[in-house]
Amino acid sequence: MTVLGVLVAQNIAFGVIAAIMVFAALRLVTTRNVVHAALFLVVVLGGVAALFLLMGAEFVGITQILVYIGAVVVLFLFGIMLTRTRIGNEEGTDHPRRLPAVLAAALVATITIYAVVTGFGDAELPADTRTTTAEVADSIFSTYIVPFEAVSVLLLAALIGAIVIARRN
Amino acid sequence: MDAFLNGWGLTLVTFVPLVGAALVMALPSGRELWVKAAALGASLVTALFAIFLLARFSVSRAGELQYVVDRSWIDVINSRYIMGIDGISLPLLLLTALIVPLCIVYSFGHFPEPRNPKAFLALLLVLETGMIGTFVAQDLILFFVFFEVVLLPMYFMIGVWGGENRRYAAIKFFLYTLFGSALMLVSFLAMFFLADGTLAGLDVARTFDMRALSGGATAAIARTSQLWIFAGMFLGFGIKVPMFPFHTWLPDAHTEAPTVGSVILAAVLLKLGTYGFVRVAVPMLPEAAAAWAPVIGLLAVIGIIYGALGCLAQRDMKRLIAFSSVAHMGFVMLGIATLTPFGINAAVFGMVAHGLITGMLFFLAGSVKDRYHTMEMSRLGGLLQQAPRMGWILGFCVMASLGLPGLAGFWGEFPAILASYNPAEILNEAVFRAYMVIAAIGTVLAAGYLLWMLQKTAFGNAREEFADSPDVTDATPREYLAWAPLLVLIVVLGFFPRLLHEATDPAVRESLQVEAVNGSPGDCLEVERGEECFERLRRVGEQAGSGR
Amino acid sequence: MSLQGVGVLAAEGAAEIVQVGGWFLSNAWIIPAIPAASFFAILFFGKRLPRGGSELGIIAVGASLVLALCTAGQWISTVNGAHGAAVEPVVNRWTWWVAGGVDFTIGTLVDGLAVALLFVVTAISLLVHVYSTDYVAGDVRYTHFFAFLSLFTASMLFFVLAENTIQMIVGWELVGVCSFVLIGHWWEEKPNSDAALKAFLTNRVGDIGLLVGVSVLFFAAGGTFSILEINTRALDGEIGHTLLLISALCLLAAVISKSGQFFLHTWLPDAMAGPTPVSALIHAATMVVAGVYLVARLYGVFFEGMVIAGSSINALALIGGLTTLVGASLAFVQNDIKRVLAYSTISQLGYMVMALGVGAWTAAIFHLFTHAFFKACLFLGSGSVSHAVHSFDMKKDMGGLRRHMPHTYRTFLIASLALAGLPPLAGFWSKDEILAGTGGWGVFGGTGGNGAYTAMLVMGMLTAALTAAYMTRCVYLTFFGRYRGHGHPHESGRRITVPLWILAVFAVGAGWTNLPKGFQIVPKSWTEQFGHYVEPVAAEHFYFPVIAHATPSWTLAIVSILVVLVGGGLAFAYYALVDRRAAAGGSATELADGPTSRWGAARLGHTLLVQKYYLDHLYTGIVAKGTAGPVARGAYWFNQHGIDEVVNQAGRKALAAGHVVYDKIDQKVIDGVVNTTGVASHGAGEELRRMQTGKVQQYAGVMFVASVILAAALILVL
Amino acid sequence: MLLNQFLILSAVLFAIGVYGVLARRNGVLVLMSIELILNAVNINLVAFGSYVSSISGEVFALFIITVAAAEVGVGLAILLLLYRNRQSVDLSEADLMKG
Repeated sequence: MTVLGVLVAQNIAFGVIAAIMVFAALRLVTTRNVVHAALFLVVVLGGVAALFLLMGAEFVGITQILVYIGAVVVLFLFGIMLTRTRIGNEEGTDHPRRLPAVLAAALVATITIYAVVTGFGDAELPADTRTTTAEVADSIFSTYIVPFEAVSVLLLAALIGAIVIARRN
Repeated sequence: MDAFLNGWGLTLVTFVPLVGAALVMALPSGRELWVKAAALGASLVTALFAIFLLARFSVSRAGELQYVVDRSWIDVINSRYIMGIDGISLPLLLLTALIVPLCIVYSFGHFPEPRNPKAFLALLLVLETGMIGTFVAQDLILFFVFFEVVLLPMYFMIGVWGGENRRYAAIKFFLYTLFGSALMLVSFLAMFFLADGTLAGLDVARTFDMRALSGGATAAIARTSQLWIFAGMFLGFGIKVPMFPFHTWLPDAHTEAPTVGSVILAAVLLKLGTYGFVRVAVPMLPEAAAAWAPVIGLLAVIGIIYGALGCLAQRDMKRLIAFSSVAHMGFVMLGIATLTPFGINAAVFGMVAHGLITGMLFFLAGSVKDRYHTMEMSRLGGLLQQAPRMGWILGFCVMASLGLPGLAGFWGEFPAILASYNPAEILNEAVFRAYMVIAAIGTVLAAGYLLWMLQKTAFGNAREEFADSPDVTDATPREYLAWAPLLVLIVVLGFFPRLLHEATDPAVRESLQVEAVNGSPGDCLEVERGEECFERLRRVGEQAGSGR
Repeated sequence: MSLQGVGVLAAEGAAEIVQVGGWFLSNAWIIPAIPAASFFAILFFGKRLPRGGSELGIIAVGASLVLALCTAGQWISTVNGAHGAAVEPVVNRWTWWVAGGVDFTIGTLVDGLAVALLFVVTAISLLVHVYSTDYVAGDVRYTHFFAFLSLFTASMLFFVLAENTIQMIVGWELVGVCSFVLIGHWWEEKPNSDAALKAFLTNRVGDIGLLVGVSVLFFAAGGTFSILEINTRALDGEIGHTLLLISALCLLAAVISKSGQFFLHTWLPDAMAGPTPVSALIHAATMVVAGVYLVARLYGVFFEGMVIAGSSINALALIGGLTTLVGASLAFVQNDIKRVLAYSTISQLGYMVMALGVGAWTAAIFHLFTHAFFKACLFLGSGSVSHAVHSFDMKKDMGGLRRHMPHTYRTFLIASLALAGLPPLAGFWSKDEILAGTGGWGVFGGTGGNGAYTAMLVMGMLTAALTAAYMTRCVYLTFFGRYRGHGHPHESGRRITVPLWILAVFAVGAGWTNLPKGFQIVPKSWTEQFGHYVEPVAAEHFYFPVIAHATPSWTLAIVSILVVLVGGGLAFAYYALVDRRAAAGGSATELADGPTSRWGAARLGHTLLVQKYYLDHLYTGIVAKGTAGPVARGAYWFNQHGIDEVVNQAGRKALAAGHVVYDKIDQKVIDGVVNTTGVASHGAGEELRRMQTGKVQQYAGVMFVASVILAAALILVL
Repeated sequence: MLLNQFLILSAVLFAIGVYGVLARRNGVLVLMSIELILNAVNINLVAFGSYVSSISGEVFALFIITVAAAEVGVGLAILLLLYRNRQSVDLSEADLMKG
């Protein structure tokens, strides 16, 4: 395939992924079934992972799948079950008045899109954006070593915190 | 001495109160006397420094900044620790340094519930630092910081020591002014990014230096952007002033605030807004100021009439005085809106006069409340009979407030009216003449509500319910001590307005006529078709910029 | 204050204009300074003095009178020395303050007009001071009363000597505030403080005109407040006619309110609530003549602005003419003796304004001069009467007092006749000069005048008849018939009667200072002395216009005397009839079958008069109550429910938003400052806790929106 | 590929997430919406990182994934506690902080 061909393929792939993601995201925030929502979340997160791969960020994409789909969504499902939310359609998942929320979201979208469009016009991504895991590792363990340690501590704290909070008495 | 003052004077006068506040808090709360002495001492030391500054202030050079300190501060954003005072700042600095000790003296006997003098006095001193800092700062970020520092102590003062509805009033005050300052900060940032400091002789393009920004650096900003930036500042300062229709926080805040809080609010805090106009908005963006001036003038005269009508509808004495501030600040804003040196001089005078007179009226209202435990005018009456000296002082202040010639109020009011007959050339004369007539009508209404208040509270026989009340006494020595300087100043400034004008006049002219690399934008105000003049300056500025 | 310059006015026609100096003329500032000083002295030390401060006031005003006399003498000798040439007024000027390129000066301006007023004010004030020592003796606020009498006098003198329009404003307002204090002297009673408020507020309404007019004149005259320069430029045609007309009309509004001219005169009768000596001072010398003086001072502006020369009607003359009639007609239905006099003052002030309006400047000032004495005499006389009968009601509590109070009666009668305008008393000469000055008297022969103001002549004549009639009624009800009050009235003491007699002497003789030119009975050098010294001689580039002088006519004089006699006679005949009926047991004050009871039209007219043309209803009921009531309440309602509701609605959402802010600041501040302030922080925390609405998502929503708006602002501006 | 297509997609997802946060009453669903927002930000970071050819964008995305995991953990723990105490995860009922 020519370079052009690659680009076309990438663009088509992006279009498909984006469409699926937006659809899933919309269903995610509108469905009345909590478990469905979790599954739509899986779709969106998967889409994001796909986008990462598309942008050449392999390691991040893989991590995304492992952590999110593998851990976070499972956590959500546990949460749904533990809180014994009814599985299936139910009332009361949404506020009765949603217009302010729509307006707020529309406002956010308008401003950000406006800013992005005026700010970056038709800037192209470089043709080859692939990065290797090794580069990521280098960066994390040299430049970003301190934030990395901090995040580790944060995770530990969150772990303990979650246990302390959720523990009976 | 001079070298010391030049290097340290302004820093000391700004931060001595803060040190005092720390000291007050460090003292054990059981020792109330120590606490009071420390607070009074700190404010007196501040006043002493202010007096030194006054004594060594060169009136003949009042147009320039004096005692300038310029140190690096936040290098990342080119914000520097710059302080300095000129003829506009000096009177306001002195006013602040005077009012705070008086407030402390006054509050000695009148700590409102829940007392706690330690916290109260500490807050008062923090407040003083904020106010003085605002008047001496010459860097926008520094200015903004001090401007905001003022909010908090005031918020707590209203929220903790206030009246029944204090919660609502405090939060309204806080949110309203914070909202304004947010927009103001955006404006400051916009100026930082858009102005070109090299036009004003700086090494760097992006700057918060107020001297540079009012000295031509803003000529690089396109007209539309200027208008937006001014609009942001207009909201920020206009809310603080407060201008109609952003005034609704004021009556609530005043009504609920403790006496001392009201006094400071009226005497100094409102001036932060008008000072902002005089110091920041107008000199930095004369072009936008000219475009906005008719709107400012309109809101000012609406405020004059509207505030007066609001007063007439009040039943609460303190709320009436609060509303009268809206009307009086309308005169100040009208003076500023004319964009002439004469009008702005009138405005500065009006600021000081209003500070003295309305501050005094709030003191009196507080003392009346201490005695009668109510502010309902229908229940008051006969003050002249029960406390004749206080009654006379009230009458005197009413007369001063309604603009009696020979007292300070008149010289803020009439010159503003006079100035609006002949605004800067760039402005529409007919519009401002209409404003003049409306403002003149406002003086009648002012006389109406003030005298009505006087009649309700001071005249007539003492009410039965208070006739034998042991609380109702004439003014106490402590009250005299707190009031006398204000009363004397009201008279002195009424007779010798030049005391103030000698300092302010050169400074006001200077602020409008700064010579920049590309000519003086202030001159364009006095040109019939000023927009073209500004445009020409901008082109010159661009050339100067590109030639670099 | 630095001395800037002395007596400088560019005099192009220097050949004709004589410049003068003289210690008293150039140091005239001392005259108001003395009573001003005495005000402070009395206020602070008065109570400790044996006579409660009154002696200080009398000494101060007496000293001012002496100085005023010396000034007058020096002025007279100067004018004599000028041999008919124009005399430059003596101007002393200091820079008061400077701002934005505008110089505010302060100084004195002494010319014939100022000198005349100085004398009137100090003389009347001195007599009133002396009189008051008896009249308000024992009053709770005796000292304050004298302090403010001093200030009142000082303010008026300051106003009279004003060199520029700013000073005039200052003096004008100070006079107003003194009248407020003095009218409301007995503020325990609500009506008194109401009257004081009304006086002050009505004056404030006119002050709009003054402030605007002065501003317009300042810029129209090229940036000067100087009275002389404004006048000179107005007369030299350097100021456009429209601007002059606008400023003249604005100033006229001020005159209307201050001098109690028609449609804003209603405060004046109410001002009778003040102590009688104050009324005398207000009506004769200080307050109300300020308006007339303003017109006379800025006559160049009015003369050109109103086109006085050569027309037959203008706003000034019309307002004055209407006022004479309105005042005189209302004086008829008053039962309160002071109110009769108050309306008579309104009517007489109307004469003065009308005279100024028709160009009879000297006649106006002359009438001001004579009127001051006989009106002061009348007021003080009425005070003496009320002192004796403890009331002001002529119908209920007076009558037949001529036997009990011979001195009061005689002086009152003399002053009444002077007011009515019978020769050879003072009022006759001045009134006649005004009537002649209208120039609308072709039928009576004679020449001169500035225009053909026939309507003004008719109004003046009518008023002359009415004046004679109501004063007859007043004198009759007070001093004739039988006594209707309680107790045994007796003559007042010397401190009251001596001033009365002095004033009565002036009421007789003041008119002789300006006998008309054609009056051949006396030597020619005796005629028009007042005008000679007071009226400036016109010159090129001068501050005073060239005005035409009417030559007096015998016919006119005789007709006016006849009119007065008819008016007075009719009233006298009516009361003679009443007297006869009263002897037969009828009412002693009115006819049972008088015209009002017989003719509906007359009754209607009577009601109209009793209701004061309903003007008070209009002002108090509709304008004042309307502003203070519905309009103010409406505005306030709008404030609370319009603007504030928007704020509150925004606030309710924003309260939540504020939370995000609060939580941050709160955390920092509580940790940093307030935690350590013990109770304070506890209280604050208590407050803050209650501010939480608890709806997390609301906070979030507002936070999103707020941050987006901030972002938008940054994006759009940058 | 245009930089903008990623940025706009991210903006849309962000806005949808905002809607979810504001409109949902069920705590679990709100948490999911927050995840949506965080992922939108991640897209942004990686896209910008590619654009300027810097590795930092990816590193930041990794950090955010980590923090998000922690957040979900703690968030769900709080919801569990809430449920245990009130038998409901309806956020509109959880207004104990109301003054």
